[in-house]
Amino acid sequence: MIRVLVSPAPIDLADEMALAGQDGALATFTGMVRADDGVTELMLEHYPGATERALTVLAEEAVLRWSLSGVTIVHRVGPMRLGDRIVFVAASGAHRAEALDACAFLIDRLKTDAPFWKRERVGDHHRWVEPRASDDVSAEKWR
Amino acid sequence: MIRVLVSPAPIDLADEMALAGQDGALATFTGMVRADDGVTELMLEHYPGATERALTVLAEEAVLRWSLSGVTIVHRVGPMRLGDRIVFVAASGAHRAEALDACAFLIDRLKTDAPFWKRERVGDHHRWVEPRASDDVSAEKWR
Amino acid sequence: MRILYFAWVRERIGAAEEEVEPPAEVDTVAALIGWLAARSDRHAAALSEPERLRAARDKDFVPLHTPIAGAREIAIFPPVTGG
Amino acid sequence: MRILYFAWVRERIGAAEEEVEPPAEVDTVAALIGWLAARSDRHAAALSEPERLRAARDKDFVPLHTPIAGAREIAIFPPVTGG
Repeated sequence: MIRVLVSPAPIDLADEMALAGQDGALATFTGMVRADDGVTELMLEHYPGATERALTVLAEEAVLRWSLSGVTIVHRVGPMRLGDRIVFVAASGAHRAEALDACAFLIDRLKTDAPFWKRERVGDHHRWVEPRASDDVSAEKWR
Repeated sequence: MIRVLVSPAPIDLADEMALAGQDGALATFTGMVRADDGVTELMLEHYPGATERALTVLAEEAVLRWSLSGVTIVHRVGPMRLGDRIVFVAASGAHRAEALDACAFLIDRLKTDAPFWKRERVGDHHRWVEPRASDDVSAEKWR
Repeated sequence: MRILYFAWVRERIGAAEEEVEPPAEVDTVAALIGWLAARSDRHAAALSEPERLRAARDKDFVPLHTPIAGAREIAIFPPVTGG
Repeated sequence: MRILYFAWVRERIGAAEEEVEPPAEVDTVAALIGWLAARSDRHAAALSEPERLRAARDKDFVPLHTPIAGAREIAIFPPVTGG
């Protein structure tokens, strides 16, 4: 089962964990807004339609590469505050190594393959987050 | 912050996820009872005192190896039914690669380094689960 | 042809989308970016460094040398930073 | 000295623990297992294959050649299967 959701609503972890699967092994990753260098707010912009398509392609690739019973990708968009959850990915299956690898794959590739852009607010200013070379390296591992 | 809990109570994922950290990146692994070959019930035996000590040593090793703000290891003991959560581990920190690696380390090493024994019920019989060579291989990766 | 802009590309241009009809010699995404950059100072400010830009053709991510013939929608944006 | 048994070792012996006073020549965990195996048929059934057994000395996991002098508690059990 593949679940892909892009929404401005807060991510409910209890709901998502319950939906993500009951098949022996469940690996998850949650990304949250943190206070880097005085950041007080985060805005997530995305490309409606293309985002959902990119995330679905990613989930399908995980299902092809590993033996999984479920893949979840939930990404929040719009304004967020410190501590808010930005992204939740989960992979479930019969075996822990496959769930763990698939989970790392999902978040590494989501960082480079899905059309999201982060804008940080610091005091009265805002700035667009620069992509990090280390994200490309992490995504490249899986190609 | 290190949280180690060994208890017969069901594992509450929402509580554990909330306790596990709000520091940017949170990786978790959940193991559940699955219906292998007609298994209807699982009994988890452990070595009180030694178990908590082994899990604390493991959590401390993770904190030494990676830059983490939180490590959680919760393991249920006693009788369990299909779908029940057996174990929940979590690692949180500023960077996703460290959280993901630490989470995999925790569950791989827990499998070989903590005194738990699984007994399965199949129909009217029960059998002790045999250790798997693949678990030793996974744990060895981290040494 | 519908052009979409995202993130700082959108902010510098001051618009999220526009309809254009590029001439036939504008045949790739890269050529389209050069042609769009000439439309106004704001376009120039957003599009003058194509090496900082990425693109999608009808919602598929594509290299800048991709042909645009037949495309209904081209999106132009900075490298992504989600997750 | 307190001896603890777990899992199928406990089941075969029919007891979770016992107090014993092994003689001085029983100086390692391996020697202790051999000595305990001679106590009854049930002990023999549980302890006759030391290669299938693991041990802890005062709650620390140790190899079977570890000395037992000074130990208050020795636990004997099969390889672990948690997680």
